[in-house]
Amino acid sequence: MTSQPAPSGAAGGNGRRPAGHRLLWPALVLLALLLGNLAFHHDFLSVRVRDGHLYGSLVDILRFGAPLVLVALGMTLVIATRGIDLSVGSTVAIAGALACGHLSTAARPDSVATTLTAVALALAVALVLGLANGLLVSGLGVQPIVATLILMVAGRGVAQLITDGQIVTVTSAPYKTIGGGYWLLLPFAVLLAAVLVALTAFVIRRSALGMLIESVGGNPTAGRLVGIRAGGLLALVYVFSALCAAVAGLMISSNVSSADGNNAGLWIELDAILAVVVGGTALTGGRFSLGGTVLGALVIQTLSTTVYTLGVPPETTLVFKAFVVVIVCLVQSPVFRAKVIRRRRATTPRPPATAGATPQEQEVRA
Amino acid sequence: MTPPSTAAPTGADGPRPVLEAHGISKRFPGVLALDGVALRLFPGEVHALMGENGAGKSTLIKVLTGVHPADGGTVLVDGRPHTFTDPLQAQRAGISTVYQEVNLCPNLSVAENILIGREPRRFGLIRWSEVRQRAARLLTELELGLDVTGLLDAHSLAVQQLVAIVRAVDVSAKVLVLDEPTSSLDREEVAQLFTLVRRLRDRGVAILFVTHFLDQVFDLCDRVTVLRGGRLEGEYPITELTPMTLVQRMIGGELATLDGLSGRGQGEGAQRAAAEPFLRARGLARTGSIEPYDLDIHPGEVIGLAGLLGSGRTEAARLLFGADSADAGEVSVEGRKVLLRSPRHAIARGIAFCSENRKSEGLVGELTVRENIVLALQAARGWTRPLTRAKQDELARHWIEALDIRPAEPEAQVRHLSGGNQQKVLLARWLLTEPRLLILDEPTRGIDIGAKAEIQKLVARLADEGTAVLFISAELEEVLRLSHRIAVLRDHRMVATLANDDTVTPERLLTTIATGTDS
Amino acid sequence: MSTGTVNAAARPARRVAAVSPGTRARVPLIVTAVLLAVMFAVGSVRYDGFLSAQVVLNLLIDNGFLLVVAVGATFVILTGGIDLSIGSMVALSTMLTAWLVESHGWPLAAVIPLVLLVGAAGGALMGWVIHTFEIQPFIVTLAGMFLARGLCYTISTESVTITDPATTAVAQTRLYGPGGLFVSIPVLVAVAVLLTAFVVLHHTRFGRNLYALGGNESSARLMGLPTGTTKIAAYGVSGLCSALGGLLLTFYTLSGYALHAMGMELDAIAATVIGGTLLTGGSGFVLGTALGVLVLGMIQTLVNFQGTLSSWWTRIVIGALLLVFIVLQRLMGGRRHAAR
Amino acid sequence: ACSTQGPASGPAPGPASGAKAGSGGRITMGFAQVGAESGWRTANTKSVQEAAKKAGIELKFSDAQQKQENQIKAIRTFIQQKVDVIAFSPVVESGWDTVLKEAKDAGIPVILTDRAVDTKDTSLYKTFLGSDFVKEGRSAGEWLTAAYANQQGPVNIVELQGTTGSAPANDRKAGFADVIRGDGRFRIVASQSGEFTRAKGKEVMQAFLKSQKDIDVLYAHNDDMALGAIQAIEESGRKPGTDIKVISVDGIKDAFVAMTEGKINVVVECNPLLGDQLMDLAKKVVAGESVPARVETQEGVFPQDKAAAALPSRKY
Ligand SMILES: Nc1ncnc2c1ncn2[C@@H]1O[C@H](COP(=O)(O)OP(=O)(O)OP(=O)(O)O)[C@@H](O)[C@H]1O
Ligand SMILES: Nc1ncnc2c1ncn2[C@@H]1O[C@H](COP(=O)(O)OP(=O)(O)OP(=O)(O)O)[C@@H](O)[C@H]1O
Ligand SMILES: [Mg+2]
Ligand SMILES: [Mg+2]
Repeated sequence: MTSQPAPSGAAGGNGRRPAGHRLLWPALVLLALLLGNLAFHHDFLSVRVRDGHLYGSLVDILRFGAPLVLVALGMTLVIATRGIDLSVGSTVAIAGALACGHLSTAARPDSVATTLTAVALALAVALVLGLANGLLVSGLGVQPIVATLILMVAGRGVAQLITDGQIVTVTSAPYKTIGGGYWLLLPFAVLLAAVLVALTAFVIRRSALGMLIESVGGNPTAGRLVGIRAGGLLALVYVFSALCAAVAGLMISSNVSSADGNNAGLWIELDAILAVVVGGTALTGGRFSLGGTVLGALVIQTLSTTVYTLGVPPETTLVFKAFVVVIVCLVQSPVFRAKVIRRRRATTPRPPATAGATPQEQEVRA
Repeated sequence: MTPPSTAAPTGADGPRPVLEAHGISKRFPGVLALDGVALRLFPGEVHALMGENGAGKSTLIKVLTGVHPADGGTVLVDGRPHTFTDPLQAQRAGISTVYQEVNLCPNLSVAENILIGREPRRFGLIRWSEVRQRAARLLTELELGLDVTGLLDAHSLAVQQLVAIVRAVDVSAKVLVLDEPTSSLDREEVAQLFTLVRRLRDRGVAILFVTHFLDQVFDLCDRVTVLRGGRLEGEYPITELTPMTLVQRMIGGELATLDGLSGRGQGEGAQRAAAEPFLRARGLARTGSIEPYDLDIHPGEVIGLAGLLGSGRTEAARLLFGADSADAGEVSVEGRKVLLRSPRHAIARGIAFCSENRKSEGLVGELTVRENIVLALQAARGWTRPLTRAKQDELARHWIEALDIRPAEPEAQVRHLSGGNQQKVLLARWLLTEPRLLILDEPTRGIDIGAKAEIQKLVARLADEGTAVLFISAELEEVLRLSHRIAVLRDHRMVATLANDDTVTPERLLTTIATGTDS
Repeated sequence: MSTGTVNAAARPARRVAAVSPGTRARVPLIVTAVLLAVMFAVGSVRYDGFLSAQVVLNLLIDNGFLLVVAVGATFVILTGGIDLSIGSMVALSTMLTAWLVESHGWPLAAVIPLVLLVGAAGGALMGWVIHTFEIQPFIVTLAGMFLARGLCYTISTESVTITDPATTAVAQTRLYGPGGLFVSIPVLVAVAVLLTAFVVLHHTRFGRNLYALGGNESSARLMGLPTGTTKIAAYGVSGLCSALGGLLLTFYTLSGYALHAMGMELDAIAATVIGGTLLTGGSGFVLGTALGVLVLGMIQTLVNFQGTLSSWWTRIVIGALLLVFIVLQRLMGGRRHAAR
Repeated sequence: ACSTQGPASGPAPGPASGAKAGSGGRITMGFAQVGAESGWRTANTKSVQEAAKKAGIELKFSDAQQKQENQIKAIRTFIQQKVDVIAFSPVVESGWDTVLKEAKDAGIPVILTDRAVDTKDTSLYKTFLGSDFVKEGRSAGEWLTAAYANQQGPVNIVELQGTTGSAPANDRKAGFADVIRGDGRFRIVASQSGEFTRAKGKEVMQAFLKSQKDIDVLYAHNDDMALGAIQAIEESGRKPGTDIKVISVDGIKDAFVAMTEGKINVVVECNPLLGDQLMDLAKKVVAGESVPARVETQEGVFPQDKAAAALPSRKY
């Protein structure tokens, strides 16, 4: 599974195009995982049309990965500002609970209007939650991990308070569409996530937001001295993260037509952070890559699907995941690659004096 | 002025070099930073390493001391080949280094920064009282009376630089490498440093010294190695060079002269001061950092801030930019009272501040040169009004050319630039915001002589076009040459404001700085 | 350059602020301690049986293992890293201990060093990978987290009860003091660990190197400090503390179980950060970590004494108390150490 | 001075037995719940709270959020508060000796609910009230063997396990496996953890449906996973209950609804409503009366045909 297929085209060249280079390794990892599956199940990559929509493992990966992609999207921006948002899991639960709570008590849960109200309600509350996080971090200067830990703990309680600790089941066709429906052959959730990612990327890179966020994350003091309104920017990323989480929460609850205050989005923050990191964004803030994050999220979802498809017993699932994660991060490490290459080359001449821990900066960010 | 001729002979039968390097090459992606460079250091000599910004001086030092692996070449210490892969190994082999940017830990105390890694211990436990005493003693060698238990962070860059030097000097080393140690020191500190360096030289230590100040080279050094564009230009005994020939070796051509700039204050200054001030500060103060001061800055006027290291120049300037908030006094801009609560407010009123500390307060290392250049302008416009990529490229290219930033690659990461070029990027950032008042804190720090002249001319031109400039520099000559008026600070108090006319000589200025009164 | 006219003695050392920097840095610590006392006072007024020394001691008895692992987390966080494998490592050492003692009849005296070794080696291995291949600690320790938890399952998915008399004796020994107050042996271990950590962090070169590394890694390297070994050792210490915490938890529950200590890494990190350590590294006190652990424990105790909260209100109240605490801590402690 | 054995001094609590109903004869009960990890658990909590109110018992409730440490802490605070009786649903079977001994020393009787604890010293608790997860697994298996009594093999079964390592998952798996082991026709072709949730149940089932050619039976360790899996089956174009038989455990209302729609074939009940029984026991225990060492809750097996009749009376 670690065999790296030859990079298509000249993408693996001299690394002059930064963005392309950074996406290369997560993409290769994803490809390797998919091919690994193919080895075990020959129709793993096959996609058929059934009942007027696409059907197949790839579609599943995209569909179940969509919420993770969204949460990771918001997380990327937060991490770019040197922050971290632990509360996304709770926000996922709250959003689902609110929407389902509203639908289950509404007179006509099947109407589009009611569904839209439910969605709006969830998003509005998420906005408030994000703002609360943002204010704690930027206004009071609380360390992001504690600030969001508060909501992480309390939020799940709130979600359960809304659902009264029960699983709220709803029957609403329009609502079901968000996470479980199809549109133009494709799962609606996938389209929604794709649109949101594209929109975010467009806004971030076309406006100056991306640059300002990277400056604030890369060197906060410098950011202040050039007059960036860091407070507003911080609040904005936490609000965005919460909104992304809320949409993800709607997808998750819609997919199973029910809201589970306790389990919805459990540990999704860890997966999201992992996706961001696998995608090549450093937890220390600064430069971020939205494309990398999307790939990272898909890698993680593919990994779960692989576990189910290969029939890895539940007791060894974690060991299996651990090995994959180790391999993924080794392959992604430029230093590791450099050392492996050097070792291979070193077979002819005498081995050079140990290269030690030389900062291969030029390759990390080249 | 002529140093005692302890210079090592270069003959074959002379003493063996303590450090010798041959054919050193180092390639970074896109740049061949070093191309077959050689260097010899003899015991008991002070050896200058000269070259323009980006010539490869710092890279050579980093390769020699194991920070970067070399792509080719050999390093001999005491005649035996060595390959360092870690600064620690170089240190153990007797090479002690002060790197160009201050590389200390801001979160530790001054004493710790000096002694960490070799603290005196008993039963494995650090003896803190001895650490403090030893650190204080070492600092007094440079006549620096600091509270050694305070965090390093609280001190100005110049003080940090001195601390770094003290740290390096304390190691009983065979080789001491100093990469632009004097870039933000004033005369007094430089003189003290030189005394120390001479003492070490007389003890037989080999000293490698990088600077852009020619007079310092002729004052202190015995031999010179000149780099140009990553190649070795040559190695000369100092006696064979004149300042003019040295510069020619460095840049490979003639230097544009600075004549015509000097003495600009006369007459004209008074005229400019008569106009309505752009900025008026009254009783501006901040407890613990600067006592109340008054200052008027007129459009088209250059005001120099003079003072000793730590006299409060930076801190006075930061108040005008809202970088620190004042706790007394008031500021009015163009006659209207304003509250400078944050840099944003100041920028909105046309004030720009170019920090002395480019590494921690200025540049965003991970971003590109282009992004760093347009950052302030973009921040002022807000995120909703982005500069188009084409516009950014245009601005970046313009300023790269105007300030001769090398490599002339807008997409290079700024942290990979040489120190002097980074400084130029920072300048470009603020110049392009077209400020009404430009505060320059040590703008020529680490910049080579050619570029320094360019920047001084630029400041003069800006003033002629009506920009007010507040100019802070540790180099008195520079302040005298550019300013219309000079405000003198001493001990965190503004003690005098002099109109820069014929009567202001360096001696008079020095006396004012030293005594706090204008005689 | 011979104008040495200015006498440096004319520039005496200035005091920047009225209080010394050392004191200023400890203000958050003092604030935290005061708030903790206030919480205890409020509890005493509100609840019967709260105002007793045993409540305080129970805080130690019930949180001793958390204290130990949080101390380990402090080492790593001071370097600017993070260790997510803590909880799983704790679970793994409960499992290993129970399995070796119960199923293989190993003597406890042999198992303890082995488990500690496994923890320290595991931590050091992660540190080595992080350092050598320059991979972000988050992923490496996450892999460690998966691996350790996975190994638990491969040992057994069921919990293993310990009936071994030696272990039981250690676990159930109560050290009685005056007034019928008691503590358990793990409490003493935890306090000893805390004091050792304090000495190591503040009075040894290793400890200071940790701070330097967290302050600025590349500077630390250029200063000629052994950054590699320091980093590896920091993760080693964290692993060791996790293993020790696991042993204490084993005594606490007299069992090994794969699902033990779920999410304990978050508790440990939270305690560290609440105690005033910056997640970005280079600044913090291990004694603050101890206070952080006590704060978390105190909140739990208050909620337990309240006894009328439904499950979700429990969570909300814990969150709310945390919020109040953090906000007060910030407001009273000043904003000098603003989050970065 | 410290002594290492026994309570040497101080206010030693009274003897272990005898009614000492607190002020005004009102009994105080400390109840340490596992958490609120599922609808089932919430129903269980509600039942206890309501029954306590009805029985006039003052309830000190604590939620451990699925952590044994928290439960132990809660029991310690109950002891500190000198409650009359302690009841709790252990998160895990092992590791209770120390704290239960403390309770015993303090003279507070203990009742276990829902799950038993693994201890040699049965004097540490008065009685156990709850269900038997292994038996539930067996019931599920027995229903399966009966349903396929006259049919040819092989019967391909996929299993959705609960949270790996949790007691219900371990026991329901073991009980089920025990019964079908003897019969060569039954083969468990895939078995994964669905973590007791609908979302995971659906996700895992999706993958099963793609990786397994033939699936005849789905055995889910709880209703939520079964309900999620049903959606996946429907989306794949197959009919749950017909094309793939569905066996589930717990008996929540949604599962009964699904059964009436023919989507689930059988539900093995696991009854969370043991509040009244618990209060009765508590009163007896506090009064010093003798109680049986083990009280099982009333639970049934509901095949499809009984679902419609039972649905209106489902309370959770
Ligand atoms: N880590 C790096 N990655 C890429 N390029 C680098 C790196 N470090 C240095 N360079 C390049 O190498 C060249 C030499 O830089 P160096 O810092 O040695 O110059 P210098 O002579 O010290 O200049 P200055 O006087 O400005 O300090 C420059 O072109 C610089 O951009
Ligand atoms: N000799 C000294 N003794 C004690 N503290 C000093 C000394 N020099 C500087 N400091 C401290 O450094 C801090 C920074 O001073 P400031 O930035 O105003 O200096 P400056 O006038 O800009 O000089 P420079 O930038 O050359 O250091 C001051 O708060 C001061 O306390
Ligand atoms: Mg340089
Ligand atoms: Mg200054």
